[in-house]
Amino acid sequence: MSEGPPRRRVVLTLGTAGLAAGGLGLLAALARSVVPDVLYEAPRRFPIGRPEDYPPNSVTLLPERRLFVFRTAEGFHAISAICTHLGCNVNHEEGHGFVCPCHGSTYDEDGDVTNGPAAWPLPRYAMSLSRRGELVVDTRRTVDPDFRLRA
Amino acid sequence: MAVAALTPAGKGQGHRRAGLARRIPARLLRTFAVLSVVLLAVAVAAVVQEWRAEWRQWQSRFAEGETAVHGGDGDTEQGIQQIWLPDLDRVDRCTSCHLGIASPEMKDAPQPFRGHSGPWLDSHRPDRFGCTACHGGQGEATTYRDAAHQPLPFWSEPMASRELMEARCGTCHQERNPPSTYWLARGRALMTDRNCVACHEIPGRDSEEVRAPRLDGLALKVSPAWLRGWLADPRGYLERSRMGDFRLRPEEIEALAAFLLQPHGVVEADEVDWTGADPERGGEIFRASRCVTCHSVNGRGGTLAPELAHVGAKVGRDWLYSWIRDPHRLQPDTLMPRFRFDDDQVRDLAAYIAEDLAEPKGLDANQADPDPDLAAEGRRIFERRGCYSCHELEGFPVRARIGPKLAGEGDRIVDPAPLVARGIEPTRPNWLFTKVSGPERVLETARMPTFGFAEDEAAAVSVALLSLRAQDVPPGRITRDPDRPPYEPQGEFGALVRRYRCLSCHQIAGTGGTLSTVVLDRIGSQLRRDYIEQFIQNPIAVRVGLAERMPHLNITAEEAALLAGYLSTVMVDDAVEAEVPRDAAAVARGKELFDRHGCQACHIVGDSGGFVGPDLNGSGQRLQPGWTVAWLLDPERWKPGTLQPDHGLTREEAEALTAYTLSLPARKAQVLP
Amino acid sequence: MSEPTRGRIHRAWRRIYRSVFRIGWPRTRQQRLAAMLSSLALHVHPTRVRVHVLRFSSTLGLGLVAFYLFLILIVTGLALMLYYVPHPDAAYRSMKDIQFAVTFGMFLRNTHRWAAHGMVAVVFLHMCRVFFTGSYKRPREFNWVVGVLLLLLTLALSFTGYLLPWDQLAFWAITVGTSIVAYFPLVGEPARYLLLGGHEIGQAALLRFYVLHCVILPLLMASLIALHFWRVVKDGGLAAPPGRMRRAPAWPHLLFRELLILVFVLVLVHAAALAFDAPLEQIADAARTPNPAKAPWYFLGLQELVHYGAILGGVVVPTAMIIALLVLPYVDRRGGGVGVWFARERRRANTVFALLAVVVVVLTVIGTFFRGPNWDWVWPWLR
Amino acid sequence: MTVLFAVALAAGCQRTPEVPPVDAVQEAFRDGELSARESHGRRVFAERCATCHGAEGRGDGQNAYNLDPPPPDFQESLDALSPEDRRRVIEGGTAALGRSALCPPWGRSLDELEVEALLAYLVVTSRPSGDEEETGPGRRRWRRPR
Repeated sequence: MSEGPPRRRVVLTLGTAGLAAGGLGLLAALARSVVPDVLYEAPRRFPIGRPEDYPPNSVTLLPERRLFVFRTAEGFHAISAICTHLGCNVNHEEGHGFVCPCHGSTYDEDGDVTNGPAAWPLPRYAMSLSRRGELVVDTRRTVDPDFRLRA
Repeated sequence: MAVAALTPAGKGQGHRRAGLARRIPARLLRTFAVLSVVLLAVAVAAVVQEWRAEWRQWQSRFAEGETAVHGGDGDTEQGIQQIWLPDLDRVDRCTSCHLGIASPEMKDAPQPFRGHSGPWLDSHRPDRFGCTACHGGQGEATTYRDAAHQPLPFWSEPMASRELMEARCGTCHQERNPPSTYWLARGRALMTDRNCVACHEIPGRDSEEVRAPRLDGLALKVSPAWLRGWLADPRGYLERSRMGDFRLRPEEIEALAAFLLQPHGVVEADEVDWTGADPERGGEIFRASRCVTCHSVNGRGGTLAPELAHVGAKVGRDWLYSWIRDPHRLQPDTLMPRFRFDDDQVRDLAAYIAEDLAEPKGLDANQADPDPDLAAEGRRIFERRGCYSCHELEGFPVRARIGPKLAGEGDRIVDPAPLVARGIEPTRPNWLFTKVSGPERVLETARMPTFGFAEDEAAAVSVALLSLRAQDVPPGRITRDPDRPPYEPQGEFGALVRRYRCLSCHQIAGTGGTLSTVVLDRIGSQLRRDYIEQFIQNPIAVRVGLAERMPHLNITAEEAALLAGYLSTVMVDDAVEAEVPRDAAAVARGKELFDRHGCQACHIVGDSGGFVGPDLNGSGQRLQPGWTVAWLLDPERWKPGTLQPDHGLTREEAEALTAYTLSLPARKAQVLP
Repeated sequence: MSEPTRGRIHRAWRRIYRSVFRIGWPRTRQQRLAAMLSSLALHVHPTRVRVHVLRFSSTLGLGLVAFYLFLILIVTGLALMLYYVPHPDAAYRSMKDIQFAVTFGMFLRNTHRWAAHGMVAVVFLHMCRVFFTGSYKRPREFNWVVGVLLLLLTLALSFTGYLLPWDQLAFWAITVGTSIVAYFPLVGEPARYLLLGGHEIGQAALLRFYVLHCVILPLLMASLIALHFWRVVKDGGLAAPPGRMRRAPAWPHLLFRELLILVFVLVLVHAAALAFDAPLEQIADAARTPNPAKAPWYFLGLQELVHYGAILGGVVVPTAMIIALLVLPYVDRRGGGVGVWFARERRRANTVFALLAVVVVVLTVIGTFFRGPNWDWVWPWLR
Repeated sequence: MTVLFAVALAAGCQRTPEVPPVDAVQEAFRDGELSARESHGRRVFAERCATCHGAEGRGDGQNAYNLDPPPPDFQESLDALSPEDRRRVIEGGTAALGRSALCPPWGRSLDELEVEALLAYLVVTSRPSGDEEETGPGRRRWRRPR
């Protein structure tokens, strides 16, 4: 027992610190493992067919993708069909915009809220044209209301 | 002593902070400190290990510069990439490292960033097909080793070589061979040729069965000595024998021959009067009828029918007479047409073949009564080896299928022992290869015969077998023609087609042989009716260089008119126009185009030109103009792999060329006497 | 911030803190005793322990190591449950996901696997320790019985977990294992039927093993562990030889040593997880038996016995051993030698037990390393 | 000592020097020394080119007699053409280089892979025949996937 208490305290502190850091590291690893890295879901960037599949001046609902595809004189744009209030599917009424059947939220043709409990406009997703000439929607990226894809 | 430090501790209040440190023995404190630091090190090591995962390193390298060098868009996603194909039950994470795979501009980048070569991704979109469905390997893996780029323990599907990948094409492409597969197509053709479906059930190939000669009345046909020799070594008699070597022991051969030479079935021999037989005239008939289109003599000639040089050792002239007179009576399934010969012609021909052509070897006297015990033993061998799978014989079922079903053959886990013993890597392809090369090499008591495949042939068959996988391919993924019944020609036309066995060489609606390059489906749009009628009666070769020429069947004028009428009215393609404008200006322009494109390099016009394509003199009497235009515009459409190049002509150019070609006069010597 | 406000916040914080930790960080001996009693986690400890049992050499800390391993198994097991799918079509794929596409997934699985194997070994060693120190004697007879049940539960937990990866190793180990079960006369077949939920190892068996492994057995285990610990205290603490009654406060002497062992276990298990990957063979294939098909290693002694005689090795010997272990404390009633390693008074009992333990170990080693295809004898170094 | 020696001997006998196992099917795929792409090219060549150029590219095909200028012997002439020009001839015919129209354009009949394969095989045909030491730096040996 040659060491005095101060030396021992250093050793103890070192041990405690090492344990705390190591333990926290292991816990962090555990916590990170809970975050999924791959998803068994439909991809969020997906092709939706060729431009000529959509008649001019039309609104097409893709029910599986919960998405409205607009083709206007200016080009293509895509608006989500998921009500921003509580996630029901909205219906499109020609000339009146979108109506949510669940809680009565209404949106105009651009997806902006006109009435009801919804707080945010319907998201408008980025669209592009693939090398193969297919329309591609990317639901991870939203775009301005005036976005139009010329194809 | 650890406990010694306990007692003096904790008396006063003055050492609050130092309390713990003072009470616990220093040795334990030190151990604690060391262990804690080691724990921290372990935790750090775990994080570093994860952080330095291969795919992360590749992704950062890709982001850093590979794209800048090779011109990719660099807009890649972070994290493990996954292509999930629920219907194939596959998850492919290959794109986590192969980041440039879909970018053509990355074609020359080093791996793993290289863009995919070839046109395949256009037809097989990665998001719909993934990677491992074609390439093999472990799609779930995120390291080079675990992805099974090289064989990996506990993973049965290492990445396939270029050749073995063709097997994976065949899993979905079940009916037709996809373009740019060579081994698969060859393997499938070999499997059809060796009649694998006779013994094995093969998905999608059931209709391909070929019948081998019927064995009823064999005693009247062949000599016992020949039969024994044949059973011992089929390839010794006929090099390209479709029948395999059953590796029979001499006593088995004796027994089987005794059984086969028993009188089976009701076969009556024709009574022939051989006086006045003229082999010389028979030889003339033999040549004029072009028997060598199908038969070979001393290895020269067609491969569709048996070699005739040694046939004298096998059959007698009496049987030959019966055979030539009406082959269909003896072998209802034979490919041989019933030529329209009179009895004298048949006699002379038989005499020529049996005496002049083949070395005349007298047939052994038929054994009157083969030993019944021996014959019974032979019967057992006949049954056990499934001979009746291919050969019909009275009293036996038509189809045996004694072999195992081949569905799932490509997936089967194999016994490595025989391969290891031979110093061969015990992989599934190698096992199949060894088995196909010689079944006794993997199982000494195998019933399957040795088909005498050359090495590359065995490899091709292995590829075809590997394509047969146990896991069901989702129906939407299979490219299989709708089950189409074989074409059955009807009525009078049908009777003639059967008599003359047109479908032994020609194809109609996908049914028939491939010896002739002339597909009959659209022959009416292609050729003029009067030409067809004339050609059938007196076939002349349009392509001088071609060895196979249509045999001279002695078809009568009435029959020819009927056939030509049917072909010209029914066998037409509506997409082909009937007539195209042909004026003098077009002819002149056509001549110019003809010279510019060097057509004469392959076609004869006048007295000069190549023998590669058909002689074009007098083609106006032969070809329909609409067809000629359609052909020139897109030859590959009508005949894939043709030697006619696609010059990329405009319609106007094709019409002009047609006008010129069809205006060429016939040569005088063109019609054979 | 004004002084009064700060004071108010400080007092409020103190109130909350005190509501959770009644005693706070103990400074005095009194407080330390009170802390031990008032904390849920600590109150299973006595406030003061005999100095003898604090010595590492008297217990080797084996029981505690087993407990820590159990905790590690619970934590890692819960994380693995988030990704594991107990269905034959998906189980193997989900193992691959854990291996390749879950951050730290492989590390987690390795930790779980090595902790599980370690626990089987440690529990067995713990039992040996208890026997060789005579710690099962009155009044601790019943706790020995609980301990034997815990050993069986540990084996059952490890065995049920073995099937879950649904690879060849798992499938055939469980096939062999459950076949040994079926040897038991009368009850064997029905027990196997119940265990597998059918006649063969398939969807039902996988689900049953999953529920047993993740819910039923851990709950039983936790309950019995609680009982085991509680009885340790109620039976007068860990066994120690009579006479030397010197005691020391559990805080900090016992607690620090417990912490030390915890760090030691954490280091060992996680280092093993870093260094060695848990095996995952080909997907389970009922049509293809590996040669040899082996049970999990801790049953290979049993499999080796079954090799000599199915009924004798599979039924008589194991049943006799379990019964012997259960009744042992009630049969061996002679006093003396408690708390002392290999006490002279207990030489005969210790020799017999040691012999049996050696037989078990030797059989297991033979089954694990010296048995090749067709259960033929092989020399592992010549392989 | 003797025992040790015996044990060592026994161990030595068990481990016979191992010959690496042969990947038999891959060996069988090999067309001589040709790579997969080269043998693909050889097949395309046999189908489309050999009639004039001859099976080995010696300019001795059965239709060669008929051609003026005659098809060249690749062994002598191929090096004069850059890889880009070879591709241009295959796809657009000799006319693409402003020469005769005798070698027709195959660009519309062959797909990209077949052209690549042909180009690879052309290099093989231009190699001097009978030269055994031909595995120089320019020669890519067929690598067996292992």
